[in-house]
Amino acid sequence: MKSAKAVLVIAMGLTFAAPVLAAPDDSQIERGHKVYDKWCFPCHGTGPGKPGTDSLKARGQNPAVLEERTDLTAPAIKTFVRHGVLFMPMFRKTEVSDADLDAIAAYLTRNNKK
Amino acid sequence: MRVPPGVTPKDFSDAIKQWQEAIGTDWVFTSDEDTDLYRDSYSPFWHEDVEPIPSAAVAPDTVEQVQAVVKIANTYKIPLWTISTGKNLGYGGSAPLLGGSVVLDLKRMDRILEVNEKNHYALVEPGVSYFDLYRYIQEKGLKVWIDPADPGWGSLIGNAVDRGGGRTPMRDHFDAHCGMEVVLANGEVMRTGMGALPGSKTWQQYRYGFGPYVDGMFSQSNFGIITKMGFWLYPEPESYMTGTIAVPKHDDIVPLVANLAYLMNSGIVLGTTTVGSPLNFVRDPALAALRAKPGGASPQELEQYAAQRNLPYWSIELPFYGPAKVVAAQWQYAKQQFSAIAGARFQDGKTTTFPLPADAPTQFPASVAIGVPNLAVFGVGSVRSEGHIWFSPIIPMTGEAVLEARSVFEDAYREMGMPTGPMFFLGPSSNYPRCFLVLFGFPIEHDVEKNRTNREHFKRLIKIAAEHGWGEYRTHTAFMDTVMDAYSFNNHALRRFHETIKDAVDPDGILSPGRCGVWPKHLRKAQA
Amino acid sequence: MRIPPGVSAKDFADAIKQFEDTVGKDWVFTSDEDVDLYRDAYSPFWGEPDELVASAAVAPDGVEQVQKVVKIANSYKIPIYPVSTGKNLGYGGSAPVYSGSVVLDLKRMNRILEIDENNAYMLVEPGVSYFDLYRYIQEKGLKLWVDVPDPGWGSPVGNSLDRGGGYLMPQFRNHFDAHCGMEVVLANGDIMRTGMGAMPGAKTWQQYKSGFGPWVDGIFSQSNFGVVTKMGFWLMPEPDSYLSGTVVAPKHDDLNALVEIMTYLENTRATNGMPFLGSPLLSRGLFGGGPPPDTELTALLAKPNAVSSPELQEYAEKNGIGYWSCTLCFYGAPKANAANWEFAKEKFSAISGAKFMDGESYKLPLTSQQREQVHKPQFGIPSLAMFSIGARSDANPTPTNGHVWFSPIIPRTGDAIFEANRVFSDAARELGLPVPVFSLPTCYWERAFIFLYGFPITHDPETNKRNRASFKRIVKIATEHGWGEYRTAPAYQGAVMDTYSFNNHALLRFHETLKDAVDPNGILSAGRYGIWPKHLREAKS
Amino acid sequence: MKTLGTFLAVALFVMVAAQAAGAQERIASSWTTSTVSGQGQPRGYVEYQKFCSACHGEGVGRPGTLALQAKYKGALPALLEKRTDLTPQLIKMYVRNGITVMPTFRKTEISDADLDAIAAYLTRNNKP
Repeated sequence: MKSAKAVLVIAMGLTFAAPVLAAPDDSQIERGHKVYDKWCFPCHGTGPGKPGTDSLKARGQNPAVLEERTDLTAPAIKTFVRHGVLFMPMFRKTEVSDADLDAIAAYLTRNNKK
Repeated sequence: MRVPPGVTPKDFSDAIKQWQEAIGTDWVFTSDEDTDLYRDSYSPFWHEDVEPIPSAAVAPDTVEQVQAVVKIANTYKIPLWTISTGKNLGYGGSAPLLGGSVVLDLKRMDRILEVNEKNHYALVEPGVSYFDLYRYIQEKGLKVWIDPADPGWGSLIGNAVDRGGGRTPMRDHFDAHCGMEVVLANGEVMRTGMGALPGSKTWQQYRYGFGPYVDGMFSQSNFGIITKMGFWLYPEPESYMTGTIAVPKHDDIVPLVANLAYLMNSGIVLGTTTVGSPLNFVRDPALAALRAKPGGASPQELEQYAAQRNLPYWSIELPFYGPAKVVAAQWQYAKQQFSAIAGARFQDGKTTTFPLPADAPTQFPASVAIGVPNLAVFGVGSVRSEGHIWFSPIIPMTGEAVLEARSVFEDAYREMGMPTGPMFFLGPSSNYPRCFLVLFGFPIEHDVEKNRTNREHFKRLIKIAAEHGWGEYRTHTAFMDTVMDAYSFNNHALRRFHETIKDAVDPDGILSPGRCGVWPKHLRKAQA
Repeated sequence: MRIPPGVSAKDFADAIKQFEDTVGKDWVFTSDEDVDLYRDAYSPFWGEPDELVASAAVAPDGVEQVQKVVKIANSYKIPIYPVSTGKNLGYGGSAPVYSGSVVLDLKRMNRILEIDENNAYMLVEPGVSYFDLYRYIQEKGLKLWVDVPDPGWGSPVGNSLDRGGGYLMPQFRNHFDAHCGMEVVLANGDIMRTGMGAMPGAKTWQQYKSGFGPWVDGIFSQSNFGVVTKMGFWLMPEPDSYLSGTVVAPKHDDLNALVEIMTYLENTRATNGMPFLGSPLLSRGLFGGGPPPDTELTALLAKPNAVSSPELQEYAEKNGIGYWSCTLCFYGAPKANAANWEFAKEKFSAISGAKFMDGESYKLPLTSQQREQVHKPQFGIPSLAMFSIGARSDANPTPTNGHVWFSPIIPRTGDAIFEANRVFSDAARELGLPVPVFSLPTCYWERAFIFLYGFPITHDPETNKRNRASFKRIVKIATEHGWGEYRTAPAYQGAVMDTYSFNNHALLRFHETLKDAVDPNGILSAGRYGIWPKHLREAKS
Repeated sequence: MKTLGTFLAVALFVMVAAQAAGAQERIASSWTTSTVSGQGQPRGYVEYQKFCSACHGEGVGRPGTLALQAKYKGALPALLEKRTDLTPQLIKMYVRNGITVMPTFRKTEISDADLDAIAAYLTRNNKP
């Protein structure tokens, strides 16, 4: 049984062991932004009625909006998207393809310190 | 005594005997004199051998009796043709489609089981007519409206199951139903929607229940016998008013209909309205002459004629239902919308407030628009013809479609040597919320040759309409096969699906064979 | 690789091969990693052996591909389970009812085939989501609204086939009602069009629903008789303005009159938006507004059957807090909206002591700023705000892993509301569930009420097990009072269909007759809404 | 196609009536209320109101009255209730066989007993 906790722990582990990534090119970041707006923003965006953002805020996550984070890693992002966590469901490849997911990761990690 | 096709006289008389035991001798009709009463008074086959005439009629009074009758028919494989009030004249009346069928006459089941004034619904049996329910509501002084079909003696159930339409906000009669009780071909009784839940409290308040929604299958079909049906009623509104819009130019019909569609789709106009041309009501030799010349009058000429006499080219009368201040505001808004059409003129109709005083008149030609049943529609042809049948295609709710349909059918009429004239059809009318219904009346004669020609013309019109993507919403039993044939997408996939269902739910094919083009297996080959 | 029940490994491998030839290797998913993406994220069986899971998934991109896939499945008798967007979380998501089925994922079929602005209709494929539509309509600047359910990532086709609902005018709120015309792939791979669509070149497929002859559309909703590949819908023209107003009734016993008048207003269309019932007294500090309950009120509410106690009535009067409220919404011309609200006030004035509050008033379209303030679905704007339910928030530090809905239909009367509250509170006590002070139903369906209770989903099998038992028990209790579910999660579809048992389950037996006729091999969505194909019915009994 | 011509003319007439006449005229132009109060009335009268008056009653939109007006041109009353020359046999013949657009009526609609009562009512004023 894959419990959400297990998923979280894995995710954290990965977060700390963030590998250095080659700088993604702008076109991929741009694509990532589009896909993010379509698939992630409705829950993780700014403004009222965004359960993802609210949930992270309530957990004391700061910033709570994913786009403002600089500590996310591609593997962590992919883990959450493909496994879900709490009330966040996993997403199928007919919804977010692997390529789209790479782009999202590129977008969300664009400001990470090198 | 007539005998149903494929049934031995011995079996038939046994069945008759069992029916008599089940429902009483008085209610099993076998003499020619009695069964002739079930002939279609408006049959396009008068005096022809092919006229489908029933072999007998049985009239049960309860669901249990219906079940018994059906079980007996099943044992002897006797075709039953079910009717409610049998008064859908022009679409088949009380006569079967397959000659020799036994008519299952449900007129005696005329109980009004419930009328709920607070949640605005009724539960009735098939024999209940619009007149019956209207009277009941009047006598009880309930503040709810029914939505009558044009013929007030029709049955709520029969008309809804034929998918007939009316004029008030509840005018799509099948759409307004909520919950059914059905006797199946094996004699079992089934309830749909929330009624499938024993002791349900919402049979007439939520139509879908749980799982597949099967009600639609029992409309325009022969999959079961409906013995109870619920209907949503319109609560008596505070008032009703009409407003007329008239526009000067031929091409104005396009924005005219576009605005009408907007108002209907927005729920601002909730009733039936008809696009008419006041020019068609003018009896003036000059206009007649203009029309008589070869090729008829051109739109420009008619526009000129109209302009000179300050007549509009097109007009529609909008009905509004609700609080007096609201209908006034809605009409004012409508006027704003239509003012975009240059030269548009408006005429305020009278506001009628409800309840009407007890001694007030409740019978006038448009009374169905305020929920009062009548028979005015039979004024059609009542002076001379022997009845009528309706050719009734559905066309898009656009001005372009109205003009196209008009010219297509005008050409067809000429080609077939039928008189057209300015008003050779009724409508287009919005009896259904998103489209137009056009009605072409065909007279019934007691002249075999004329009827034969008319039948050919009728079938030709069905084909011509189909070539333009227009289908009939309903038709007389004589043309059901032809119309269903026109719904032929992917090699008649839909009809083949109906046949699959028919064979599954009525393996012996005893229920209304041929209704709406659906035949049981053993008769299908005969048809093909 | 997982294998569907009753299928040999060899046959399955062959079928997979043919699926791949049909839709391309990329779109046939067989690895555990990929297939796990089809698990029901809100499964009440999460992680248990009984969890309903897929053996594989196939994602065609066109009707022809769907036909081929279905034919292949039919020839190998492989159970398949179509999903549109598979996002009806709380009602099953993308997991099959019959564990081991191959999910037929239609998400890639996301074409908006037609939107007609003048006649206000559209024709779409199953993969089109409410977000997709909203974006498309905004980009094109069309003056049309789509009636959206709470989860904006759902699909019009999927949601209407599940008979979901939204928030606009009654004629659009019931999503199955608002559909017009279908294209269906049958179990034999044959393709069929319903309504006017059965006529080649039909001009009114999306303008007249029932065509000619038996109207079959309904049997493809909440069922497993075919795969719907296209569906038409009637849309709401963007109104000129929006107005809302609230009436507050002072007394406990006013609820009946409040509901009766509200119902009259809606059934005459004097109000054409979705009405909302509330209670300033019982939800003080929350939706009810005002400060949080003081100690006296808290104490009063803690008592059993507090809501109907004279003490509470006294408290309400003493503090001038209304017992019940009803908020009406109006779409249309400003003057008509105002006149309707005036008329509503007149009618509600029959309740002595009724107070009125004018609500939001917007000229439409909304400004981008207004768009963020409003309850989006009431303006045809898709959102995911509803998923805050059970989510971690300042109010709820212990988030769930999702929810399933218990959603009974009850009569539209005040008495029914009181009775349902008594019955469900007693049930909650009996089952050791949290007992709500009072619940008010919603008005999705124009002539009835519906209660919505979210059962939390955890990742603890013991808790889920208890919740499952409670759920089934409460379904039975509802049935004993004549209240039925309008929809339910796959885990409970059999149990709910069992309650629709008039005349020894005549309706279910009728469904089974249809099922055996139109899908003799029983390959389509076996078990969906309690309908099993012959061979599995026999296996079960 | 002479009949069709006439038929169309009539259809046209109905349209004129329905379209041209305003709601006001419509209301003014008739009086009958279609609810039946049976109290104290002979059975034949009640059955007549129930089955016949919608077509053969007074007021506009009564096809039967309209047709008889056109047929007799005033030589005989267009209203059946004003006739004194009808015989039970004749009445029964029309009810069971119909005439032009008037359909036949089945015994599940009008029983033989009801028909006798209607005949008695319509012949009440006949000279002996």
